[in-house]
Amino acid sequence: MMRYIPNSSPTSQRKMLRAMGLNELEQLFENLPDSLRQKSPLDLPAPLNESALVSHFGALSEHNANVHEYASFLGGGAYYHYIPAALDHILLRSEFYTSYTPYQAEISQGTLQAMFEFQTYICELTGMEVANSSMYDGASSLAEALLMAMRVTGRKKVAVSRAVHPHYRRVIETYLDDGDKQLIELSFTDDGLTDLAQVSNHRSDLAALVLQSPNFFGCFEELSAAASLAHASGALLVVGITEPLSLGLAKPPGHLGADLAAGEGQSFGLPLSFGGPYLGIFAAKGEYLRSMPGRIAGQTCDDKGRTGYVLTLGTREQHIRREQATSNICTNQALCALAATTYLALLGKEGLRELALLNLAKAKYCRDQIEQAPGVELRFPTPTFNEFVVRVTSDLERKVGRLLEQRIWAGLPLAPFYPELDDCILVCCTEMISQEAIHLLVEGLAEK
Amino acid sequence: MMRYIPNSSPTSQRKMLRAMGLNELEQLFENLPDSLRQKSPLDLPAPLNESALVSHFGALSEHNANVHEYASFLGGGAYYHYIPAALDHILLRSEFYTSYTPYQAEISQGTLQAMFEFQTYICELTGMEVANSSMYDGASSLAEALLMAMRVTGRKKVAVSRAVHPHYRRVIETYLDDGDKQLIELSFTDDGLTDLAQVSNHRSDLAALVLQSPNFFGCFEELSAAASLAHASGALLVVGITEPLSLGLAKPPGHLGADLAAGEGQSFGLPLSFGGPYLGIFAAKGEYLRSMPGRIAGQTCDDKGRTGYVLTLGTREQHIRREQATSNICTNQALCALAATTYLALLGKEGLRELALLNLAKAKYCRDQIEQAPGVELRFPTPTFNEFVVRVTSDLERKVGRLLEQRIWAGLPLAPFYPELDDCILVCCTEMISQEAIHLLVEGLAEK
Amino acid sequence: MKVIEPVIFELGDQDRKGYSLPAWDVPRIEAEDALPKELLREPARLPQLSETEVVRHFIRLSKMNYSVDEGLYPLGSCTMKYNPKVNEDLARLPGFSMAHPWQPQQLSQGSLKLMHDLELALAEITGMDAVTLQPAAGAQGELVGMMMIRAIHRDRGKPRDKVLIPDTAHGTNPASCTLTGYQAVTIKSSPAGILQAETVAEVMDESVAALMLTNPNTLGLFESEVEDICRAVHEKGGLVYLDGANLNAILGLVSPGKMGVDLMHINLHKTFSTPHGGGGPGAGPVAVKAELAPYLPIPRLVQEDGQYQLSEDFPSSVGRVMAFYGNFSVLLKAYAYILSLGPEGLKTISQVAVLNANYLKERLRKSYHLPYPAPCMHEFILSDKLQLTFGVRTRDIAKRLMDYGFHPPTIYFPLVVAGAMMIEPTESDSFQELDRFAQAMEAIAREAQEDPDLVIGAPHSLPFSRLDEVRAARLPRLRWKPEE
Amino acid sequence: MKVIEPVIFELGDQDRKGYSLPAWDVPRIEAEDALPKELLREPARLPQLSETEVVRHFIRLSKMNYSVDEGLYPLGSCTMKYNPKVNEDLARLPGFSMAHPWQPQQLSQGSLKLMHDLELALAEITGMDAVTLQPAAGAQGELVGMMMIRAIHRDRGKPRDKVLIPDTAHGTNPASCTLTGYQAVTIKSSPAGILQAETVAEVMDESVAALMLTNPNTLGLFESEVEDICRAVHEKGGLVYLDGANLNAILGLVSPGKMGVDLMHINLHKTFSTPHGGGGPGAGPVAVKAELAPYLPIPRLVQEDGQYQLSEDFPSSVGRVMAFYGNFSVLLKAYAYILSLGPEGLKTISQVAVLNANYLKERLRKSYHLPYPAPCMHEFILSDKLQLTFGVRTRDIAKRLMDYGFHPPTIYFPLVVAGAMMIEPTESDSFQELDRFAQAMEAIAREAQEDPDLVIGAPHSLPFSRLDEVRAARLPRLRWKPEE
Ligand SMILES: Cc1ncc(COP(=O)(O)O)c(C=O)c1O
Ligand SMILES: Cc1ncc(COP(=O)(O)O)c(C=O)c1O
Repeated sequence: MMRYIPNSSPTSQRKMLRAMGLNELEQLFENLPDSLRQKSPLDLPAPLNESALVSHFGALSEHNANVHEYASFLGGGAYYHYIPAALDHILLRSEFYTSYTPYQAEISQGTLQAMFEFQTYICELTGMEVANSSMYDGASSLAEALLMAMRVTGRKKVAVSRAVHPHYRRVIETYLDDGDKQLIELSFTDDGLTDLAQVSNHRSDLAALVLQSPNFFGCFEELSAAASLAHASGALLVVGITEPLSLGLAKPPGHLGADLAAGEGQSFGLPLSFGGPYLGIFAAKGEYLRSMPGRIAGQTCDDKGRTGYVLTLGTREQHIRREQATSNICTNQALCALAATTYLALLGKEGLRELALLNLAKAKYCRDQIEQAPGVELRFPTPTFNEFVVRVTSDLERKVGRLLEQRIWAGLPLAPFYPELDDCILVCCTEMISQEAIHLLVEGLAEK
Repeated sequence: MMRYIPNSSPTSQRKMLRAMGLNELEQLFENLPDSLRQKSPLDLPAPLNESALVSHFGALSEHNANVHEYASFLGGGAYYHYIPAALDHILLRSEFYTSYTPYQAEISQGTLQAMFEFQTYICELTGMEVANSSMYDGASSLAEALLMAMRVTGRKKVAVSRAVHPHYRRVIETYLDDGDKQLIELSFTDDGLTDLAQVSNHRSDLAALVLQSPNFFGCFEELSAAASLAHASGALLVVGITEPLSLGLAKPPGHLGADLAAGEGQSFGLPLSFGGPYLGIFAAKGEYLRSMPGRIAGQTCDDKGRTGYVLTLGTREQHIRREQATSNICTNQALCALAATTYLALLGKEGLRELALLNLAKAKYCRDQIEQAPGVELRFPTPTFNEFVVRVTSDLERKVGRLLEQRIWAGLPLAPFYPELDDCILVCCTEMISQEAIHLLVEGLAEK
Repeated sequence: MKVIEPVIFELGDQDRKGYSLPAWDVPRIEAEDALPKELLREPARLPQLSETEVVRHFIRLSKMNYSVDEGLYPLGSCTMKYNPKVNEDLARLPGFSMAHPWQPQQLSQGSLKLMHDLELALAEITGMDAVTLQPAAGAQGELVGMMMIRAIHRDRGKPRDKVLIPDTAHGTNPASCTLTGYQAVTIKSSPAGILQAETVAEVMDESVAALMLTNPNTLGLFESEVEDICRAVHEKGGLVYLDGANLNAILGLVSPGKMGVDLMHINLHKTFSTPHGGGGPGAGPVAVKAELAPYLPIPRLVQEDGQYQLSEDFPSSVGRVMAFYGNFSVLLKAYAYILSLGPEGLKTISQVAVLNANYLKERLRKSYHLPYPAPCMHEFILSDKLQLTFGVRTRDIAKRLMDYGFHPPTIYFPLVVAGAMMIEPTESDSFQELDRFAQAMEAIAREAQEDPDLVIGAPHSLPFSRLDEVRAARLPRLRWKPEE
Repeated sequence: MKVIEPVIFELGDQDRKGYSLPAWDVPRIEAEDALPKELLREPARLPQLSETEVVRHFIRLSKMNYSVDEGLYPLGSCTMKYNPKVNEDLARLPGFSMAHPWQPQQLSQGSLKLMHDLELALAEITGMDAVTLQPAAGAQGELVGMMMIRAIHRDRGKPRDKVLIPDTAHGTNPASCTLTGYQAVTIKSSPAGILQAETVAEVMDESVAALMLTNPNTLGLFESEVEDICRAVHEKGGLVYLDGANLNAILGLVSPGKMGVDLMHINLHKTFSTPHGGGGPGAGPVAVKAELAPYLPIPRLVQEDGQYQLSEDFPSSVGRVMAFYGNFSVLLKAYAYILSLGPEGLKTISQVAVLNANYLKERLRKSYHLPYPAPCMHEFILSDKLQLTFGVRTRDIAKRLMDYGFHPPTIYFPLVVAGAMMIEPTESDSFQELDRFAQAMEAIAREAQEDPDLVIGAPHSLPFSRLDEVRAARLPRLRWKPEE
């Protein structure tokens, strides 16, 4: 008798078997080859009762530190923003979290309308014309954008900036590695920006030029210039995003010539949750609609003209087109998209701007402090949003270690990703960082 | 602009005032006498943003200890039982917690049917014929039961056992104190049971004999005998309950001659929550139905014979009968009753019995340990459920203090309530107490 | 075709299981090993369901309810406002929800400070001097208030036996009098819908212990003679009790303390946004002037050397009305609400509540009879006078509103208006939501004229048509029984 | 009369506010103070709503959805089982939900241990040797699997270009092949609905990199020739990928490891009860035999001196497919589920899932055509063959089920059955719920005969009749626009 399995009760099973003219459960499994049978019980821990389970997970969770306990200057693709309490109450509606992909539209209008709203939010924010209803995460979304650029252009080569998030680049590599596709890396200048000059070397056969803005160093890339370059070569400009909150202030990719925008939506109401589930965002110019991966909700009506929503353009997708689909994606991150929709609904136009401004102000304050302190400097002079690279002239590791003891995560050391920046850390200041923490950070990093 | 108040936005207000032909909000308040006006702003803390609010309450909550951090042998009317996780998910359904009393039946069937189910559970558990849908808490419910007994019998005197929860007795006193009603106390014997012999002194004019079972000392009272005595005097037997889980094993008041049963339902899925909200239970013999206080749901049907539920017998209640109502109760503890209904639904027949047995076993184990240890003893020899009184021959206070340092709440010292038991504590063992904690407790209380 | 959900007692099956209990770490026993046989029962006949079935049952039930989170819930006198979600989360912090009422007070300082600060805040908001948080609801607040009145008259050596109550008062007012042994004497309000000081003065004498006043009253009108009324009562040695159920109209605008009232209750589940929960739990703190403070229920919160404590050392106290300290987590939510809003926010609540009510009133008076056309406070009364011509009554209008996706207003109360519809939109509703409601009301007014049977037969779109309340009372079926 | 909820962009009003941001403790700036003008945008045109309106909007939307918590959700291949509530709570513990992916690994030992233990558990359940938890869903698991197959063939020095896929396979299988540059070659299953080893042997040659097999397959049948099939593939140097979407049928009963397959994915959002969330997030761990372990994605979990660590030091790895470590909180819920059930519980899941499916099948075959009458595993296929006589099609039956309060089954899949209805009840449904569903299906079968138009015109009881999918695709309106 298990509490999740009503018919695990012997009484119920007897009734059911009798109705089927059977005597015992085993009769249903007679066709399973004996050679494949699991003979001994699975070697797994004995079941925990609910109270013990809660204690066990409580204990595990306490073996983790968290951003409540530490002042965290960590960003790098995962941002600690305040999540309004109302949001989780929406996500905990059974109707949202225990339903499936809305294939049966009439009985799934809640999910469908929310998807339609999400797509609209993404279009408004990115300045693009169409958006899908989610991808797995920022990295895989960007990788799929490159595959799409190749489909659209019929070309096999993409140029990816080294200032794109290193993990995203690693994912792109993995997705592109079929022996046929070619990936070239564009280095960055001492301004922390992609060196676009290199693009001209690949004029004739580039499918896409790929920048991230703000890039991994927090710097805003020169997207307009990049767009001109890309388009002049017949390539698409693909813009990656890791911190979408920047779109509360910064001109969006769609207004700067981007053809595809793809990236991460975690900042919009998703908990850090040790890296996932997050939210892949995917948007494009309208002309590329039918090459897009992922599910899309569309408005339609019933025979009485009443507006409703359905999944549409399914001929792009695996369940209809199988090997000719634009992607293999099926289950995506729908509930995360709902979280983002709710988050954006709560913030609204002014809220989003104000929050972005607050992030900008905290980061500016921290930058200003850094600039004035001895032994630390801003590595790149370029404007940034809420993240930036700090060079620490000596003893970086020891200082970071000492800050850790003070319950401060000083930022992300860049050495593992950029050997040439081995004296640098990537520092992120969101609205959750206090002025006091900034002072402690700068003091801890500065020369004594 | 406040996030809970849509029309606090100036734009919205302008539109509305214009529609009413007004220019400013103040015009709506012209009839408020100037002399009553609040001239200066209220002297309250400036508003906290949501994140600061969460931090503030987090900090406050950490100035409290709790039963997760301490091994708690505290009972005495509030019991630490495990609450299945599913329960709170039900309570957080907007439809349940943000709706009002179901006066409009057709649009409130969820609440009404749950009330009907709750009443059935209470009848089944108490062995009584009718139950209402909740009272404020155990103490006030018991007090109302005495008022009802007086209405039913036309008598003004009640005999209340000193083995009834001391706070309940204090509440009864308060409710009865109109100069007209008389309260007499029955002492308890050295068995920890109410001395029923005294009842005979009040034969002719008793409205009710009031016992609690298990009583405050955890002892099962002799209800059958009490019923005979009460009935012989034309009085009602009113049985108070603080630990309803005992009904998972023990013969219920309704099977032992009780006329009214009233008490606390907190054990059924309500968090300790520093004492409230809890759940007043109220049940009676069928013949007294129309004298009962509180809301009652009843089954009925619509004009097509479809079964549905309504609030019924409203002619007992204040909103219909005003000064002739059986009580003044209006808002009660509906959501707590829903919690109890869900809890009992999850446990079911076997679960309730098994849980009661586990409590009994833990308490028995602890009793056995006490009996074998030097310098501690069971104060009363009578059978108990999950609570019992322990006498500590010396140094009670110091020992309790030392256990506190070991993160153990040793039980409730009885001195404040029973001077004659000033070397005693009331010890409660629920399913949440580990064997190890029992050992530590006994060790800490015993003579070294 | 929506399926009707069976009573839970008809669900499940033998030996199904919805629970998962903590493990036995002590020797397993049978009941007989610890208890004498004659104490033991046959197991109660409870149904046995899996967790899955239990969850589905209650989710299905929930879907048969309307709620504030869905839309306007215009129940007059009930203040069905939005219940902020963050407050639900705060109440669930283990430091609060897992705190035992008997645990050492020095280890409960967070809860005690919270209660202390809430008392201060409520005193400030009401302009009164001292507060008890113990009463579990407004009606219990009234009870405590009446007990205190009884106690002070006793102490003055002149017990009295009557309490004056205006004809617009809520039913709990007279019922609370009866509970405390007072005789409730109804007094008439004026044709304008308010109580006149004159009327009070006429009946006021030394047998009258108190007047219970609701301000704004249940017609949504401000009792503008309140000062004179209080004076008239006080002159004869009586006290004035304010039923604060309608406090949502005057937060930060009018100070009850200045009205002259001596004591009052506050419904935290109305004005301070704690959820109604389908009928509770609520909380009904009582605020009093200094003179009455000694009579407040015990335990009371005191502060000593920076430590908060609960003290019973108040010999004049009326005593205790709850086993512990009241509905603590409800108090907590109300306090969180006050801290979220701040002084300006509280004032805005009332301003907008009044704005919303007047906006709706001005629109609906075109379709319905408005017995009291004066500017209203947070609520107003319509009647079915116009619709009666077509045989359509208030109840019909109420039921028809359900078809339009709204909860009906409070109906047939207050008693002074025949066929009353008491409409309180609260500050939580946007003007769009008010417009949606007004459109529904207007459509029903048209239907009443053009197709009265449509309204009289409502509701039409729910799983039920009108449920038979008379039958329910005549043949009470108050619990499920096997094979009836 | 149920109101249609407007698009959120049509709600709210200028300067309304649904947020409450942390305070400014640094000097206030304007954007221009920190960023050059040409970088700045016009504010995005987002609607402005109060929290109240936002909550009501989404609550109203939620009410237009059907969900597992309401009842049977018999979507074949989707395993719509009950999602235990306790797991939702566990995922929200701050130690998990507030953990940053870049925080020091020595301060993340709880999460890492959990992932480690889950890997072990999944390896044991599947009978495989090593596991990656990184893929975000089944399809990404397939992708990773295909990448690993590509990598091992490369390392063997003989890249291949084809992958065999039975005609019953899910669409993600061929799509995953294309994504990895493989040509998908469809092979036919037998009239009995299973794949024959013979068929495989015939097409198998050295150009074939792998076979993708689903077992039990999407017809709900166990691929009883799986051992011979694997042998045939292996003989020619190919690998066998198992699509583990239907693992719910064989937990603790059959070991995929013994079948001979080389690698497989597991859909945690199916078999291991993590909520589907309206289409995700899920998780698609991949389990492999030892030979393939070096190719697993990085980072991989390693244990050193009792410390858990994420290591990238696996030179043969196919690389990374997610920015961090996969959908962590989904993993957490699956692990909690495994711990709650234990070895016996997992086995019971599959036993009861199969029992439930057969129970329903035996009953429904009396009213519907059952193309494969053999005992089924966790799901079975019906078709509309009998109803077609009356002009009633599978889609009509599906829509009519909504009127009976049920979600329809998966329809028109698998492709090998014309008018397929793919019914998977899962172990979460009681026999009463199965009976309710069967009654609805039987009633529809009767209606199809007696009143076909009723079925063809369904649904009738929802706020919409059938929504026009063709129109949606022809005139795509994929975002809200002002005054269109
Ligand atoms: C005017 C008035 N007074 C008193 C009460 C009683 O309050 P409670 O329901 O909290 O006991 C109510 C509640 O309905 C009311 O509206
Ligand atoms: C048989 C089968 N394979 C693969 C998948 C793809 O899994 P996912 O949706 O997790 O990507 C599904 C899911 O629908 C499926 O049913």
